[in-house]
Amino acid sequence: MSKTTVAPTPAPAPAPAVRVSGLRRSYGSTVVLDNLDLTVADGEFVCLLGRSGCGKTTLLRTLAGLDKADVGVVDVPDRVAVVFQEPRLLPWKRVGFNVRYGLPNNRESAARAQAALAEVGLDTHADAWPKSLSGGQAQRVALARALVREPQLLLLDEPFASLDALTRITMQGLIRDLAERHGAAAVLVTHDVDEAILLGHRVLVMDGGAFTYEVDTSEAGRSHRGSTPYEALRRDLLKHLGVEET
Amino acid sequence: MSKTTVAPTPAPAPAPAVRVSGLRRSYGSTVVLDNLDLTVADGEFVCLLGRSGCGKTTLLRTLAGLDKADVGVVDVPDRVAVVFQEPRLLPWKRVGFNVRYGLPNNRESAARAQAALAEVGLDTHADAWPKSLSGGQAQRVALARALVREPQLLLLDEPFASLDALTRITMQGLIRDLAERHGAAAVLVTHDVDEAILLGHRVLVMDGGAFTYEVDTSEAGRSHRGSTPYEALRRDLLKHLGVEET
Amino acid sequence: DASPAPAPAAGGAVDLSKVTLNVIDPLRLSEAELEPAGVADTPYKINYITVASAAETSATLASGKADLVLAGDVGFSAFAAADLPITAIRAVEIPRAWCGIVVPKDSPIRTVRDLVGKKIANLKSAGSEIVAINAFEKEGLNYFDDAEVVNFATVGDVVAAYRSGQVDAWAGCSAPVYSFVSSGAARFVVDGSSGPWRGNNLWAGSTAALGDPAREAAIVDFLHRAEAGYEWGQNNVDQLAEAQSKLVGAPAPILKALYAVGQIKGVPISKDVIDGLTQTYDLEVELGNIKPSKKDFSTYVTDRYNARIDNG
Amino acid sequence: MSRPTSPTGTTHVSTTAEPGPMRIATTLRRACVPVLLLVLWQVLASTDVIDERLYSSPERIADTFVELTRDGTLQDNVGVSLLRALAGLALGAGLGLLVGLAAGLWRLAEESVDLTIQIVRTVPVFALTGLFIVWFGIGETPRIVLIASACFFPMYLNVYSGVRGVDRKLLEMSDSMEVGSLTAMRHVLLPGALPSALVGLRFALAYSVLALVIAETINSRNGIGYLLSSAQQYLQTDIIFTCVLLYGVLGVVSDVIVRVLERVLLGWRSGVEAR
Amino acid sequence: MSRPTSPTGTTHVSTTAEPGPMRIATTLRRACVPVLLLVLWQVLASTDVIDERLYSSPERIADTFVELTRDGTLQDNVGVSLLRALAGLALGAGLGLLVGLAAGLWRLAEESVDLTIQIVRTVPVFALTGLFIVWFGIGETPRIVLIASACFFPMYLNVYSGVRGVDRKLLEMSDSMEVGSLTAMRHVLLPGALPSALVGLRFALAYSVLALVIAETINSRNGIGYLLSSAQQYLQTDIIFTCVLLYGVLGVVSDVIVRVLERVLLGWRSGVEAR
Ligand SMILES: Nc1ncnc2c1ncn2[C@@H]1O[C@H](COP(=O)(O)OP(=O)(O)OP(=O)(O)O)[C@@H](O)[C@H]1O
Ligand SMILES: Nc1ncnc2c1ncn2[C@@H]1O[C@H](COP(=O)(O)OP(=O)(O)OP(=O)(O)O)[C@@H](O)[C@H]1O
Ligand SMILES: [Mg+2]
Ligand SMILES: [Mg+2]
Repeated sequence: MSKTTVAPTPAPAPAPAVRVSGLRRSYGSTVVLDNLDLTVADGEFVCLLGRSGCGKTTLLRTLAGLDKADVGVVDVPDRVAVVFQEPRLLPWKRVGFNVRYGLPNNRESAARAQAALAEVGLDTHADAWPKSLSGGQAQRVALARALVREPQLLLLDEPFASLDALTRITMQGLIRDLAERHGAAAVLVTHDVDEAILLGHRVLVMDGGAFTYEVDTSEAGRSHRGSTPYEALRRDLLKHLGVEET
Repeated sequence: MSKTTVAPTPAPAPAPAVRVSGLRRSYGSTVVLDNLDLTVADGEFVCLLGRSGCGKTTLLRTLAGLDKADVGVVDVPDRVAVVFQEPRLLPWKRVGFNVRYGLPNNRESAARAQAALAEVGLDTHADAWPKSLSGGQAQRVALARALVREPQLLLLDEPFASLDALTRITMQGLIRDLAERHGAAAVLVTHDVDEAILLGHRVLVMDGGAFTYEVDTSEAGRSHRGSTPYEALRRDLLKHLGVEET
Repeated sequence: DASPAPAPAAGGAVDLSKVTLNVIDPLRLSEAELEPAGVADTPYKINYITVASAAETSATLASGKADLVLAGDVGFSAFAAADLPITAIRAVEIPRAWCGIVVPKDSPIRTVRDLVGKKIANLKSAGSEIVAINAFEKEGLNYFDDAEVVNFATVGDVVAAYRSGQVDAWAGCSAPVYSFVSSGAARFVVDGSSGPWRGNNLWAGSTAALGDPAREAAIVDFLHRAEAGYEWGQNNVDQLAEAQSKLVGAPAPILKALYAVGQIKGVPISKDVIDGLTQTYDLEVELGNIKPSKKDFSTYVTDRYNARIDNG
Repeated sequence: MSRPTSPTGTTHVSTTAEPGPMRIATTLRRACVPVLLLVLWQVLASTDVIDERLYSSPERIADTFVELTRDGTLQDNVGVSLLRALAGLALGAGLGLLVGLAAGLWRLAEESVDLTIQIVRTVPVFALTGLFIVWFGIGETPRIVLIASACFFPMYLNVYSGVRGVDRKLLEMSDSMEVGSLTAMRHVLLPGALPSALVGLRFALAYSVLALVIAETINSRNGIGYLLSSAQQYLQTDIIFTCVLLYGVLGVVSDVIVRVLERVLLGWRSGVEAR
Repeated sequence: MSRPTSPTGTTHVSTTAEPGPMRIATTLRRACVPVLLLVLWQVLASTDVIDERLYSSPERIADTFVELTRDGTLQDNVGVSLLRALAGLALGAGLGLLVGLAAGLWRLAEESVDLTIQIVRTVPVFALTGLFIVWFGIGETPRIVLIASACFFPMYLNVYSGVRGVDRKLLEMSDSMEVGSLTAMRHVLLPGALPSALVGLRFALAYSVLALVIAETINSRNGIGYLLSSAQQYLQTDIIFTCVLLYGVLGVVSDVIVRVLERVLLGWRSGVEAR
């Protein structure tokens, strides 16, 4: 947790938002992250794909400063917004408060929270208890909570997993807008290859605690489903995830 | 909750596994399920699609006997297995115990639990605490807990939401096998149209507390992705979910 | 006041071997004395019961778990007022100088008049309270109005208040007071020897026990022995102090100082005894501590055992 | 625990919306046992099965109650006692809440105070009134401190355990937002520890009145505790039982207070209802 | 609560794996305050700042302790007291656990017993030893019943509240499996209520020894409570404080017992550690 001025780097003009080097994390004898390096540029949107249990959440938690690395240097901006794999709403606070939690307690925050709720389609639920929300609604509230912040880094752990197709598209748009509006870097974990291609400037595949494949998707994201380059990229990624389509 | 011998039905040869009629459920003034009818035949696999918050989970809970209908008749078999939208593992019991929870406490149960864990790829985690599992791993344990039972009705609420592509394919296979092996009826809630087509004999789209669209997919499931009938069906369903692909 | 009830058959006619006499003796003097006095070879068993408060004593009596109890005059008044099924059959005289008001050695307070407006630590319903009331009255004063009486429920609290200088004086009795007086840390302003208070303790038998010839005989026999014990104690103060000290936990030197002041001895129920007792009873009623029983107080005392106890 | 089953399956039929919780019926059912016990007591006393001198009886208690109320004894004593109890409660439970929160939150705080508290907790302070007198004199202070000391421990222990039991995931969420520790305390830890704190409050409420019996032996001339202990000294059974019944009433009142607090503060936790 | 930050962002550098929890250092830190208090006490007494007759001193207590141990007084009294406490604890806490579970589980049970318990809970039983004598005689029974009655309430209340706080989602899961109510009780409710039950146990442990002070006034000639109350009657300050210290030791012992139980039974809840 100590702060250091790491040995002078041959600094590239825009300092990267995230710089991880030699990161190692193990639980007992199980090594989850093994000498992992990652650099995310300012404004870059990185998507992480990987098998269940391969360490994606662990990496995100380390970036968020919630888990300590065993070995390694982790360098992140100050203002980070996290969307966890579960909604993590305060059950004793109403939805509206959950969204503006942590913001200064004033009119503006309340208005922003209300606006964010409207964006995720839950403006009528501001006064509901979290317990009364459906799974997808709770996830959207967690998204709204990230939206009202102005993070330099967005960490998203499967934020759209329990959303239907239409809502998912809307939410994806909101997140992409948020990242672009603030020039924030983003790391998104997903199991949906299409989503990764659509949102990410870069897609990384994790396996065995390290990145095994990396692909630039800033072009492909703009081509549409069914087009040949898109489908090739998709197949390629799926292959690296162990799925061969017939 | 009272048991009744409902007015003599003009009984069709195989009694349906699930018969819901005139089901109505509201929270306060919000009507979630509105005069809903549903019949699921023995051995039939029904998939539910629908917008976030449209009442899918509420319907499943009612089928499971966990929620009471305001009005209506709900008729289900005795042995029901539920996979909830969250894993719902007992945090104070190890993974192995969680899987065999509720089974008679003997060697055979333990062996079956271990086998089910192996099927979901977690045989090495039998002695782990639920807290130490990743999101997807916990979900797989919940699946294993359903697998060791011999239900007449399987209720699955987005059971594959946080699984990667490969694991998801394996799990889908396991569930389909389970349903077929016991001739169990199944109701599966999902947001993945492909999954619905693949697994379901029939796909229902819910909206505004009622079914708005119903399609037989027993044929389409066997055709493969990219084929014209498959893509047509897919587009059709997506359209009913509000998504028009360009 | 002699009760006309016919005395039941006395002496050898009853079988005492099956009797267990349940005795509440707070000072545990009999326990300490019977053995060394050589009168412990009772033909019946004795079961000494120790209880902490008046409420516990009364519960034990009322539920028939005790046959004989030694109580102070104030305590007995309360028992009578509560109409417990008991009768006092013998008195025990204790040195009246045991109770009084003490002040620190170097205190300017010399007389009762000096106590006016002063804080006096008071243990409720102890003999010392009566001594204090009487002493003030003698001076034409009222204890509760003219002094600032500070009430406590336990001796420990009284001593804490006294020692830490929260009060100017202390109205108390027996060992606690004498531990200060004999060490020179306190002196008496007034003690009970000057007042009308008699300060007798009373042996009271339960109606049930007195109605049962065997237990009645045992009670009579026990009291006779107890008085032999007192007599032995008068002549063997050092030995008594050691033995009692072991039983009740009070330091032996203090007990010796106590017995140096005067002696404990049994006395038959007499008009004097009854008058003294009635005085205390009336005072407690007047103070509002007890509500008088519907029955005449004298019915709770009888002198019909005087001779039998004297003769053993 | 299990749904009704039949060989042919389970059928749930619902025809009308369930009526709202029948508060009055519930209250009646709750009051059933205490009322029955009172009746039984009276019957046993009236038929001389139990000795009224030892056990009093509801009738005699009622008489005493009326009598003591008519001459103002009861009102005076209960009033002054309640003020004392309240002062001690505020002091003790407030401190217990703060220290419990601190110990639950910061390892350093826990390590410095917890063991000391665990030690002091087992010491029979109620038997050490002398020390209170020495330290705090013979005025109102020792009484209130004694009551406070009785209220402190249940609050501390329950709050501490409540804080430790707060879902760590929520704390992480809060941490990741870089909110100050005060905010986290107010919105995450305090509400999370609230169910436990309310249990602590239940105890503290009871102890604040129970401690009166001890506290009001110190230079006291009034109060329900004083009334009880002097009634005991003079074996006034009816007054003793009147005090006991009064304590029972205070028990009901404190139960109602906590229930209302629960309904207001734990509204979000509607899952707590029994089946 | 917040991570170190800098204008240029946050850097976490880790070079070696964190060493395991340093148990010994922690224990030392914990013992710090009590030991310091003891030292302070001794210093104040030695320098005559406080009056040894009122406050005793660690040295005098140690002397008394050695003396009482040498003549066997202490061993005898503590031994018999612990047996009594244990018997009362088993009875009271066991019953509290069962009734608390029942009330938490079944609405009917709750409705029939809860109010009565809330009423009785506020009644100062410790001041009603007379009743115990009337009901249970003057043997060992009233003492043990009195101790049990002190242990019952904290256990009941905490278990009841613990059961109510068990995650309803887990109960639903259990229900959906049609397991029997015994199974659900054993594997869902009991473990879920365990953190609360352990708080209840903490109280019950303390009360079982505290109640000795009262219980051992009933026709008792031995036990630590008897020792304390008779020392009080005759103002033997050193013995009083020796008893107090003994109670402190019992406090430490019961703390250790519950901590060990927590480590064993709540191993799954590693999230409870303070930061
Ligand atoms: N507290 C813990 N103790 C022990 N092992 C743990 C702990 N937390 C995580 N693990 C293990 O670390 C591995 C990585 O977990 P992680 O949550 O990072 O996976 P993930 O990639 O996010 O998986 P998923 O897609 O299923 O969410 C898993 O095998 C998991 O069992
Ligand atoms: N306890 C409750 N109190 C009030 N409203 C509730 C409660 N539970 C659910 N609802 C409401 O009922 C509606 C349906 O909820 P349900 O959980 O069935 O949705 P769902 O179709 O499963 O959605 P999702 O796909 O997001 O899980 C939602 O609008 C939700 O807000
Ligand atoms: Mg994960
Ligand atoms: Mg749902």
